[in-house]
Amino acid sequence: MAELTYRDAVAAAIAQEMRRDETVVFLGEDVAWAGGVFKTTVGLLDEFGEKRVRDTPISEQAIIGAAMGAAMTGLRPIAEIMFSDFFAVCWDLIANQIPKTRYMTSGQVIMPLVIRTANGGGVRFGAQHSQSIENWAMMIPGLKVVAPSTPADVKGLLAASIRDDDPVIFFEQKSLYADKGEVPDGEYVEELGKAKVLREGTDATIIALAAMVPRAMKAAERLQAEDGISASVVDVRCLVPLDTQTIFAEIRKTGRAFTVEENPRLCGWGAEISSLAMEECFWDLDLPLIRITTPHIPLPSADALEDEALPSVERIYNTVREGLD
Amino acid sequence: MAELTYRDAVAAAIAQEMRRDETVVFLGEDVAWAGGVFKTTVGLLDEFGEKRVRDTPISEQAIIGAAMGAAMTGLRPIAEIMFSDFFAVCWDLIANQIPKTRYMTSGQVIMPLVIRTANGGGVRFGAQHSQSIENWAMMIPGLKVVAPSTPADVKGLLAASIRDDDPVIFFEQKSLYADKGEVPDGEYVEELGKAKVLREGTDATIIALAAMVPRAMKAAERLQAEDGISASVVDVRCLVPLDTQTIFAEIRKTGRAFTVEENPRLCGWGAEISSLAMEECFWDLDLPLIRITTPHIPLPSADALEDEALPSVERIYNTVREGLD
Amino acid sequence: MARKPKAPAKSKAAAKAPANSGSRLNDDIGEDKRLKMFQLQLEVRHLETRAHDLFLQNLVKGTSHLAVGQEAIASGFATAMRSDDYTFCTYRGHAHTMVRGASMTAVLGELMGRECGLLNGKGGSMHLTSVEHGAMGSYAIIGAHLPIAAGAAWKSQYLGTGQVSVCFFGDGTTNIGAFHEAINMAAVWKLPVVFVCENNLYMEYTPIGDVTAVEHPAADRASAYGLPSIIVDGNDADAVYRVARDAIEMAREGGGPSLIEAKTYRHFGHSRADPAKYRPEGELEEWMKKDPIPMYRQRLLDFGIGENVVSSIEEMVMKAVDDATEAAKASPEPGSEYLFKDVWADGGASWRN
Amino acid sequence: MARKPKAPAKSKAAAKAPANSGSRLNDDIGEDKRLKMFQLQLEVRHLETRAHDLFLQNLVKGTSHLAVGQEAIASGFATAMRSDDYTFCTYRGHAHTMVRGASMTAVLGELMGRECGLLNGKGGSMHLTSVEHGAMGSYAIIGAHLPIAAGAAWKSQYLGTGQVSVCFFGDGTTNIGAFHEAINMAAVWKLPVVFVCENNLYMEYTPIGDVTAVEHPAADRASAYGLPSIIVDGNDADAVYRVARDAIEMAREGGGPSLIEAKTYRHFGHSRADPAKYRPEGELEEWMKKDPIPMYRQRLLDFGIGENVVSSIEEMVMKAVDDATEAAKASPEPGSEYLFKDVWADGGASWRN
Ligand SMILES: Cc1ncc(C[n+]2csc(CCOP(=O)(O)OP(=O)(O)O)c2C)c(N)n1
Ligand SMILES: Cc1ncc(C[n+]2csc(CCOP(=O)(O)OP(=O)(O)O)c2C)c(N)n1
Ligand SMILES: [Mg+2]
Ligand SMILES: [Mg+2]
Repeated sequence: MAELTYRDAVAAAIAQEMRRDETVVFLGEDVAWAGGVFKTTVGLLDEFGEKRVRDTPISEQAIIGAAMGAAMTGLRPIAEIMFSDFFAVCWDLIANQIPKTRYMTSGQVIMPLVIRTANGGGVRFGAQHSQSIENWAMMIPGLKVVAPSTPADVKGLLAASIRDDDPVIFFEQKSLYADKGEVPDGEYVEELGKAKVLREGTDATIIALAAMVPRAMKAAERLQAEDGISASVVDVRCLVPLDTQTIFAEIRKTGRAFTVEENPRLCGWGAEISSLAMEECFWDLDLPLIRITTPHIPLPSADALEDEALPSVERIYNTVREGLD
Repeated sequence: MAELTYRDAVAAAIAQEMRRDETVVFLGEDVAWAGGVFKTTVGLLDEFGEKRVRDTPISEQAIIGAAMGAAMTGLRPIAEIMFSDFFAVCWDLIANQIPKTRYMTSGQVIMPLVIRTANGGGVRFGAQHSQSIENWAMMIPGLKVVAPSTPADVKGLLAASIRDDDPVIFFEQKSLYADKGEVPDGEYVEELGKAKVLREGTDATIIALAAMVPRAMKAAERLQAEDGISASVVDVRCLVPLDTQTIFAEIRKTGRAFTVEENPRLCGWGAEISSLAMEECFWDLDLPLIRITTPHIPLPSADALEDEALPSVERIYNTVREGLD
Repeated sequence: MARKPKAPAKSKAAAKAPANSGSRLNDDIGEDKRLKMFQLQLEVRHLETRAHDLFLQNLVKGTSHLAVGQEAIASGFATAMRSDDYTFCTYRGHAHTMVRGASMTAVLGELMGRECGLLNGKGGSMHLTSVEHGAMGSYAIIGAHLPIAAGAAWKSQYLGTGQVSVCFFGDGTTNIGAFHEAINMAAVWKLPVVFVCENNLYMEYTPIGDVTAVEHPAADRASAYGLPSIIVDGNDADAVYRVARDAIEMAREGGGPSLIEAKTYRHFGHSRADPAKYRPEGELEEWMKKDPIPMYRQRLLDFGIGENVVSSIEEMVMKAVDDATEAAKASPEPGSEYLFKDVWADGGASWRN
Repeated sequence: MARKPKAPAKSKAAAKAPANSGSRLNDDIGEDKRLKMFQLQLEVRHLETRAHDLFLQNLVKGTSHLAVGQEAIASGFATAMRSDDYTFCTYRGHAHTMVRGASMTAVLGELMGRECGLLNGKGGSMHLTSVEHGAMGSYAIIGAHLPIAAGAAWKSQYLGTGQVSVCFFGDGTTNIGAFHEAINMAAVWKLPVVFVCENNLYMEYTPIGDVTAVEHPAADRASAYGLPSIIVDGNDADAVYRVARDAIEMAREGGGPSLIEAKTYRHFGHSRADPAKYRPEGELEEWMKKDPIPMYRQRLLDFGIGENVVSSIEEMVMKAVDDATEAAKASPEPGSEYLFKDVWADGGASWRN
């Protein structure tokens, strides 16, 4: 085990997969010579050369189109979209072309590609560089959606995403880039579609994703310490495929569930989990499932305002405590 | 009252508003000389001239950008995006620019514009011309979202959308274009943000939108006729602002609720309503709210397959009947 | 209207034609390729016309976009392509898919939503694809396939397979952003891709000149990507073939992309719903005089090919279209088992466990 | 480095200069405008440098993109614009917002996330906007504001207000789709909009030449929209002013859009996080010799303006920046009441009843 940052785990996973499979290629803006604007891909150009690690123009449609065309014809491209907000400038490729082509052609092609992107807020970048858009991807049939919360998961799930024969949207939460954690040495690959129970509890179940996971953990510790409330915490990790088994099992154990979403409220992934829990766990629920989300507003940039908008440890703690009252 | 098609009600509303307000202008592909590919805007060029009714290149970003720039500086543009699927090629303007600019500038601008589009399936156009994407718009803070089910609502709600000082995404369900209905003569304006109870019932509440509304009505009639089940039907009409008061009141009356969505399941508007009902009507629910949706797949084009994918009268009828068992 | 082949202007390969060819047929194109191009053009013409008839009989559902009048482009390019080259085209793609080798039955079956369809009825008229023939898809949202074609070319470049991607699109498509992004990146990366604008004068119902800042929507933009301006008579299969051959050869040899504008005209409206009333009087008639098929037929005769050879091809094609029609009509609708198939690579559609 | 004003090549307005001007200051630009441009350039330089210092003190949060080195462009254009003309710019927009009249306190306050900020801290460094001064916004996603600027120009054209939109963007932006769509439509509609590419040689950290198929990313594309190719020395405020004046005048008179490429260089890295190590050795030094501000200062002296006039402007600007810094520091953080304000035109944020 080595300690790596969330940021460094990205390059580690890509390097691991590029070493074992020559068809893995990587493209994006400022990813090669500069090592990425978040320094997530430092060293890849040196190791794999300009043929496999390519800088592109500011042409997101060309980037994603290139990834799609290459994937359909035999490569396994990884494309970086610098900020997830920029999915909006290549959304046709992501939402209309990549996920539908296999189905529309009755299975004539596979589409093994990964789109990596820096997602989420908390770094004072304002409303157009801070969105948490996992739900944009989740709502599109044909996309797999991954959002890790730890360096180990970055490595294991990114490797799994690269090996997957379907298109995977891989959200790196930018507020986590500096986080450190133990990452298994050597070849390390996790499985897509498995949630993880990070903390077992008996009174409440907190379901979180990405940057909301460490916050949920802190809130759970505080609930235990200050109120004797025992909360389990589930890290969803993959929105598609969704591990409803693990999530439902944890909901059923406590009968009191909370989701913590960084996205603005309407049609967030928590809504989907809530509606699924409604349909399939209704009789096991002692209380309604409560959603904790960023309010349905664009994200402001000033520290004070941004901190107030995003779900905080404090807000999670208070909501669970009051919810159980 | 005159009988108009859903299609003709579009031009009627635009003409009504262009007559009373010179700042209303209209642009899109093939909308002027050709009267729109769905013939929704026939006659507008003749009445209002080329200065106000403008054909554009196939440049959706330029179309929506033009609407935004004009709206910020004093006009009230209506832009047509031919098929809602094409929102994906101008999604940055729709999701990142138009809805956030007022908030980001702390209220320095208003953004009075309408984006009209033909939405939904049922006409064998395949996966890239048939999507129901109301949830794409609903999930973006700062957009109002309207989706009428009748010719009268098309006229009244489109007029209201044009008069509204906020950006409104106006979904015309293309499978309804040929539908006829009574439309009030003379100036007619409805209010945004009001759901409509189309049918009062005591046993179940069916909540539907756009093309799913007539199907829900037929299913309700069949439930009454064949099973003596009395179902109320709520036409949501506006997703933002959402008339939770009316919706919740109807849910509470029966304690058994069903949503009918044309969109693929994950993160559809029904999920949001389900999660809201969970949080706010939990103790009034006798049964879990059940969602009826298109399965989470791209839409196939062959008649037989498309019909099977979209929620049908049959499926709504069966789901409600079995749900109440 | 040119009845005789023009001198192959600026065509490298022209120099390769036998120095003292006895017959004009022994030029840089030759008899076999000419007969092939004639047959392909006829196949497209009759298949498209049949699709139109079937629509009138309500057997073709949804929409469909016919390439009648534009046959020379698909046929000229297909004849110049290597069998493992890639075609990317638009909703107006029946022609481009079939000329690469997809069966007529599968094409008509798809338009009719039958199980025998190329896509088992799941894609429809606008998405014809036949990967086994290198027809990598018909794309229905304007512009998307230009960067995708560049991506396939990137694959070929990376693996050194020598395959070339050929990407067809309309005049209206030159005004969308993806056009600009794809061609710039293809030029910078020197990708083996040939971009072909089929300029049929109209976007949907709007004349291209009304919405475009330059006269030649593709050719006048080539210099923005450091590429030469190339215009070809899109109704002359020989001319198309020569331009195609040269561009493909250059791409295959590492010379990078080309942008070609082929001038043509569609005889029908934009799609099945369109009676094309917006066309100025006489325009269609003028273009009917330049109909690629009678022109090419006459050229074959002028070159000394027997009327019997020509008409036997015509009969064969008609019969093939008739047979395909019957076969497609006989095919059942796809069963529900297709509905939840092939969202994912594992063959299924499940988004949860 | 030009120490003296070049002859205003191809400048219509040059002809309007008094025939026998005693002093060179009485040319088509004149003393007042030159002093204004000098002052504006200084204001930008010192405000940006201050922003950099405040970032080092951790008082500026998030990101920020400085225009140090590029001051002549913002200043030359602002001086040529009418007060009701519109500016649209990018995240690198402090300069463009301030030269239109926004207060330094409001700019610095916004960077520091204070209530006194132009946007009350809600937008941040990348979104400076001052509608009352015609600064219609800084846009942070590449390309978006080109069509938006065209839209504002459409408004001016429709209502006949004579207002012109000026839209600034970088070299890297010329490769994104929105660039292509906006300029084509503006040209077809003959909109009163001036598109200005500030070519500072780099997109973010990648040299523009590595990712662009032509040498001059904007100028070499002008012909794709039927527009003339215009290149100007972006470090010479006088040259910029002249080109700006002519393009704006033409737009105002109904002559349609222009596309101008201004060659320049940014002295700092792309954004606060960037030490700009990717620049070849000596490149910065070469460009420092062409620093627009010392060059312009010398020109004023050469033209006979007194050293005392020049240095009093310098002192005034420094004091203004110091005062603004203090005022911004003294401003509180925005209170929670701002959080749920102004999503909608009614002032609120409610999405339900
Ligand atoms: C992004 C997008 N906008 C609009 C359309 C609707 N549309 C379909 S075909 C077409 C015209 C295309 O014209 P052109 O590129 O000249 O091709 P042609 O149909 O003439 O072959 C339009 C506007 C679309 N499919 N995608
Ligand atoms: C669509 C999009 N892609 C990428 C980015 C990230 N990005 C911000 S600035 C920039 C470079 C822009 O270069 P240029 O247009 O030359 O402007 P400059 O920063 O040099 O002024 C990039 C790639 C973005 N903001 N938007
Ligand atoms: Mg065309
Ligand atoms: Mg630059």
